[in-house]
Amino acid sequence: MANTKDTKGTKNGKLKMGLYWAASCGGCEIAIVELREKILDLDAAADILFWPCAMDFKYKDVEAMPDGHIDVCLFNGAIRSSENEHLAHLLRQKSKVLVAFGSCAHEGCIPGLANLFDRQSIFERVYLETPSTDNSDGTLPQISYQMPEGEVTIPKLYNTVKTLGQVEDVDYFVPGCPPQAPQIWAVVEAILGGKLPPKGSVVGANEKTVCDECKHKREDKRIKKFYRPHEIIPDSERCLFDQGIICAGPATRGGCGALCPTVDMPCRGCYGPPPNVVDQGAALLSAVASVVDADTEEEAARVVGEIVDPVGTFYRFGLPSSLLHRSKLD
Amino acid sequence: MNDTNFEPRIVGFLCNWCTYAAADTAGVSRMEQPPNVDIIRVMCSGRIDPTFVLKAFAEGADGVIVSGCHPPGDCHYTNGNFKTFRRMPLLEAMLAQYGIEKERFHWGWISGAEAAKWAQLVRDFTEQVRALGPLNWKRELESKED
Amino acid sequence: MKKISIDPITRLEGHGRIDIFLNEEGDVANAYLLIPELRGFEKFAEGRPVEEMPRITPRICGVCPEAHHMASAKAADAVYHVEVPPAGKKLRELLYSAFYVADHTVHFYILAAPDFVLGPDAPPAERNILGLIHKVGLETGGKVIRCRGMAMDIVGMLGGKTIHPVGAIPGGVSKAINEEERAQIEAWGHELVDFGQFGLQLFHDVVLGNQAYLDMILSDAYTTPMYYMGLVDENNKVNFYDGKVRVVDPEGKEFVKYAPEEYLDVVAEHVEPWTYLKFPYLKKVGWKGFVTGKDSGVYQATPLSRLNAADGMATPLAQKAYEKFYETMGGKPVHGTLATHWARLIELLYAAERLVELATDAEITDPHVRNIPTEKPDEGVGIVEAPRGTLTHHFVTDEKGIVQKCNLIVGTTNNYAPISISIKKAAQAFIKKGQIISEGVLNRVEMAFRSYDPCFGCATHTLPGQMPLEVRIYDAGRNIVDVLRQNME
Amino acid sequence: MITFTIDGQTVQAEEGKTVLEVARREGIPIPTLCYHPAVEPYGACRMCTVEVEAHGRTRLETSCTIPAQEGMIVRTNTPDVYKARQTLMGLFLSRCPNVPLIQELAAQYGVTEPPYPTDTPEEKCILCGLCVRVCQDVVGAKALNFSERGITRRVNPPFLEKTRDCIGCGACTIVCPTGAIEIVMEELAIYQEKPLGPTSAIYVPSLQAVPRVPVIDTDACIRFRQNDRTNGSNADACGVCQLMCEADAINFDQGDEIVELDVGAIIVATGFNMWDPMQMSQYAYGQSPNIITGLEFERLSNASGPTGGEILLADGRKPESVAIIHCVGSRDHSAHPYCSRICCMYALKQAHLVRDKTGAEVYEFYMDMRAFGKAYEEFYERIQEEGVFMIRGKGAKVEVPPDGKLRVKGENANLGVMVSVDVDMVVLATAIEAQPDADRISSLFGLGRTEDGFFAEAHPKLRPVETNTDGVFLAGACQGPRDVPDTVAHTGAAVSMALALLDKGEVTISPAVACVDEELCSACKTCITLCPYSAVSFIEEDNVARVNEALCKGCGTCVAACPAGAITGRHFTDEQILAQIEGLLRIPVEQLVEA
Repeated sequence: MANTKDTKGTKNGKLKMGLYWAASCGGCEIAIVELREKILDLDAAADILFWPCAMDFKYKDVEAMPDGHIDVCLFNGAIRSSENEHLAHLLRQKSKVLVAFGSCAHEGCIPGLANLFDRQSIFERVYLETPSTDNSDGTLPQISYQMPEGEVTIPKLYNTVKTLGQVEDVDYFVPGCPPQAPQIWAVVEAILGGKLPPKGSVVGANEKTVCDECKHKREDKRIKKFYRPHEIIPDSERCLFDQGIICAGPATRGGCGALCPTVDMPCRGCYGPPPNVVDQGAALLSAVASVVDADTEEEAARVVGEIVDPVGTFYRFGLPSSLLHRSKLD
Repeated sequence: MNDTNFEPRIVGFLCNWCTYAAADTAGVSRMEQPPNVDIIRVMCSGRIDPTFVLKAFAEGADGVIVSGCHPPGDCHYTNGNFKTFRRMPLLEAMLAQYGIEKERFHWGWISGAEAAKWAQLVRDFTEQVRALGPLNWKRELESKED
Repeated sequence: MKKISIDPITRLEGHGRIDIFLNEEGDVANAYLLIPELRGFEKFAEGRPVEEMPRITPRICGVCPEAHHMASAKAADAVYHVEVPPAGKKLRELLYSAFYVADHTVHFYILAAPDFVLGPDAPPAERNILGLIHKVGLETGGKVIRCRGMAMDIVGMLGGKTIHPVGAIPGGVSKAINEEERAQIEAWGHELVDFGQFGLQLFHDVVLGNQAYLDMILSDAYTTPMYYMGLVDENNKVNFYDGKVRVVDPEGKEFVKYAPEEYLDVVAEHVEPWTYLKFPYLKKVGWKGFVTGKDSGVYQATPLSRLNAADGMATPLAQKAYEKFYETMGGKPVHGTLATHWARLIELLYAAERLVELATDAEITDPHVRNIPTEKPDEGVGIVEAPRGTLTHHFVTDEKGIVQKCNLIVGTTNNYAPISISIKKAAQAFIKKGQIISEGVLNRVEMAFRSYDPCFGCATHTLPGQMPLEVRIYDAGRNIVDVLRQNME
Repeated sequence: MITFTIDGQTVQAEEGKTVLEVARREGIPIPTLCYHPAVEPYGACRMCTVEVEAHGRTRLETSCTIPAQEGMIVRTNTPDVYKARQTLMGLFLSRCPNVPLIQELAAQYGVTEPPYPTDTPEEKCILCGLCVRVCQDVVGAKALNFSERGITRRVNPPFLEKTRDCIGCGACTIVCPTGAIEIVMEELAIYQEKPLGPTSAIYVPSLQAVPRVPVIDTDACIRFRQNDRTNGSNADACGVCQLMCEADAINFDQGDEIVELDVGAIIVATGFNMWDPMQMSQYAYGQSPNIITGLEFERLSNASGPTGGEILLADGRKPESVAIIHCVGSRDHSAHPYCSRICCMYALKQAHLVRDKTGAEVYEFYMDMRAFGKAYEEFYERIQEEGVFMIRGKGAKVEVPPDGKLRVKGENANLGVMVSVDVDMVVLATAIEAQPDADRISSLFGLGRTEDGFFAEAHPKLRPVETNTDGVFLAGACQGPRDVPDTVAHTGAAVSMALALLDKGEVTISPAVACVDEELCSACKTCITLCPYSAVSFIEEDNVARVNEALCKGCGTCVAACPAGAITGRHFTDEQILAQIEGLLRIPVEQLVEA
């Protein structure tokens, strides 16, 4: 993106842009809608070649495009199935700049918690065990199934949720679940102005963490007891973490505007790790445990033992992009 | 899993002043110990970021040892080891969620004077991990991925 | 045998695909709507603290995260046996009403209205919100964008974030509002009520004023009588946040009315091997395959079904619109699926009126918005009415409140069977003796789909959104004989 | 200044000085009985009478009361003066014929026999009133006064009864010239208290004290006691020491003072603590006054101690047999596992002292004899030659039977038999241990501690006096048990290290320190409480944490804790350590095993 000419190669000089989503909740699409009036500005500045939510486009058209035809492709959603991965490869080929847009594509997001289980156990739960399911035959979805009328196929579900970056070469990452509108607009402006940073950068977010934007007043941390959010009505003025509520803010890139703490709820880390942090969950775990006010092994073990679900807490949004990616497969 | 040829890879993160000194002494004293533990020296066990332990497993370690100075008073930096005993139980609980057997992760204290204890730990832990078989996180993920 | 594959390719790979098989005579043998993904929330909820579920389940669907947020919060309340203080309950409903306004706005103006306003014959490239704005003018377009923004700002004010809000927590909501905020919400609320009336007026002028449209709505082809489900309050009026679920039979008589914790007595789900999505049906009637009517357990849960299942609307302007609706459509129940758009606009008005009611409630600024749970957690069910259907969350926890079992019956899922049936009907109507009338197939499928407003993000717990289609028609040798494409949205 | 003459010698005096004071200062003898410099002159005994010539007139005056005047001529030894004193001494001797001081003084004036008879020849009081004045004016207790008049005049407490006003300070006995007052203790005992306490209310803590200045024991001092007893209304009682001190060095108002100094180096020499043998009941410490610790023995045998250096039992007898038990609390896993290092040698010295001063039999119960220093082994041999019984084996138990002897039981490991010895005195060579507040000192200076609780040196061989905190050095037993020669050497080393540091004028610090990337620090304050050296602090005005590199020791705790990845541990960076992990695990396992 350093070369603006590359991104403005259309006949009318407008940027050729694509928006696409794989395994995601659609919140990233709504996040684009959250640009509100600015959508019209976007429309004026860029030719949106495809936008599944609002535009018509055709799979075959994309296949028919010359390589690198799309200037910028904003790709949201994780890689959950063979089909997701296939499309990731196709769009990489057709796009000059491939952007992992939103938490799913960036780091796997909440659906990435499925990496604590495998396909089989998920199938068993969903199709066999759930109390509303009536499935005495033990029917499970099949990738290929011979119906009386013919063969019906569906894509293969992966055991492991992957990030876009784990299956394809990604140029930029836009974090957030979902990315916040002002940040999206800032990225759009950077794209339009050809002012993107070096490849591989996280854009649409800050270098500092959520704490930098958080209005709650922080003091020295000495935690004697951890509270789950429903167990305490915190002081609205003071830092939630200081009050014993685990907050991912210190280990999370800022840029969202520290929105969750505005309603006295702790950050859960959707903007992903800060620039120098290798593993967000490990960084948060280390910080949380370090400030426990316990000077004996027994006391420390007792206090940290009150923390339920460490993986689900520290890797709420980033399990697939963590060092271990998932739990052990048997 | 019980491949008799299996040689576990173990990474030990040791503090400079106590356990590393003990390991050094154990070596100099020619105490018998298997060669399966690779040591990474840090100044204090308080420097051991849980990231390192996860990284070691992710890169293929079959077991990890974290060891520092005995609390409360042994720490060369007064109370760096306090942070270790605050972090490690939580890390331990998290590794269990990842499905990593607790026998693959040892954390504790060995003073500079306890060379024999270090050698014993290396012997015992190597056998303990050997009995579990390979963890081999990377290959595990790649081979079963679909 | 021929196989016709309809690939909805909005998302390129298609998050739903339709395979239509023809018999030797060239008639439709069967049609399958395939949902190609699953994310497994039911499984990975296990081990999570139940109070975090209101922050986890919204990722089932980013289009209606507020519905999942509320359903999980209500289920977690039930798990902890904690009573939400009145102000807490009202703030939740206030947020939820604002969300309804925003969501219905998106679906009517951005997805459905282009068809009506621009006309079904307009070029697909213009049949989108931008095209709509060009057509109706920046002022009206701006009004839509502004009013949706207002509603979203209320969600953000109460829930922290506009998408995936976080404010609901077992026992209530995390933060009270002050008078300044209340006054702002009230001011916006009045504007949204006007906006709701504007929508109905637009529908009246453009759709009802056009006999062709009206005939289409009332036509047999779009009429599929079945059971209708919807949440009602104690007066059997439509309610989105709280109450009991009422089901009426194809004749409009009450079939069952159940409290959330009784859902397993009423609803069951059927599994097919060729799709990742399950098919809910009424347990007492039973799964009879892809057929509708009184003897089939297939039901729908849509704005139309909610109106059919209720005795009226709880706010005055919406009640008037409700009465006019049934008067125009020839009495209850209405089976015409295309009438769902009208029903949606009535709901939008109701949501805006309810929003103002709540914003002017004396209790709404009460600082007591939360009770800290004290009871031992065990099991709970939470039901809200999501825009695309009744949403049920069911958690079983251990004594620490850690989820052990989770079951979810999600909005669009309810309508999976009706949609499938509509597709088959469409295929049968327009594919005869090997003659494929492409426009007809596409239009019928599109219309059927759009009225249900399917959101397969919800349905598969994977992916949301609306489904543009690509229809692939295969001959017996599985060679593509034709490809029909049309963007659904 | 006033100039006048005494006995023809020209002298100078400050205004207000009495003739007696000037004469005493000049070394001119004038006898006195009722004079005491701490008490206002009273002129009662009149022995200080001198001849004064002033303004052309000559007369006899009491020199203790007459102030020096310009040009006056004083003569202390004229015939008239002699005669006056002779008369006085005759009268005193008649009253108190058996008081040695009076007898001597009377003899100086030629009076050898009392001129007048007396019915009470045992009388010692000359009614000078010094005691009354001391008690009233100095001590402020007002427990003594005169009663009656004329020949029946006497000194006594009010109503001749025991009085609570008397605080037992003994000031009256000290000032009484004739020894007429005696303090009667209710119980007499030499060893009522352990012979370690100070012997007066103002004392030099030890002969080796540095600086060698006295301190006031405010619990014993009359002034402080009166102040406490009267709730402050008698705040200036006594003060004799102040009055007497020519250097004017005594200041009662001096309190504890916190002095803040900016220094370039600190030597920690906080010493050691004696392990309390009460913790091990088998030694019966506290059950008999004759079971004492080695340190108490030192006090007992000290020439400035309570017995003047005599080694006595509690009842004042000399011991006939003494047992010295080594390793009490040392080399013992139920107390301190380490060797206290100094005990063997002092125990041998104490054996020598006992043999030398009392001739008593000495039994040394020892586990190993650690005579490690220069000439120590020779000393050990000498003690053996002095006839000390050396029993190799730990003294296991001390019993206190009712007959007054103490019984020490133990094993003689050389002979392989159990032994039991009855002795008069048991000396316990108790362990020395780290000071009880060593943890506070350790966190104050950022010092590490070894397992034994003593402060850790930077390197056991190569940096024996340095610590992990630059500029802080260790001296003496705070680092570990050591005897005097070793302490002197260790301290010398610490001092020279400190001087070397100061002389250089700058410090070199390790580059392996933490540093904060202020572009990334987001002010979460996670790190602030973690640093044991307070090297990380929060800078409010810049809203970032910052590391003081001079204080940082590079442990990396804050680096591992920083959730923002904003702190780098130089030379042990995340990148370096992660690269090490990758590098290690890239080696195929086969190569590893081959190697």
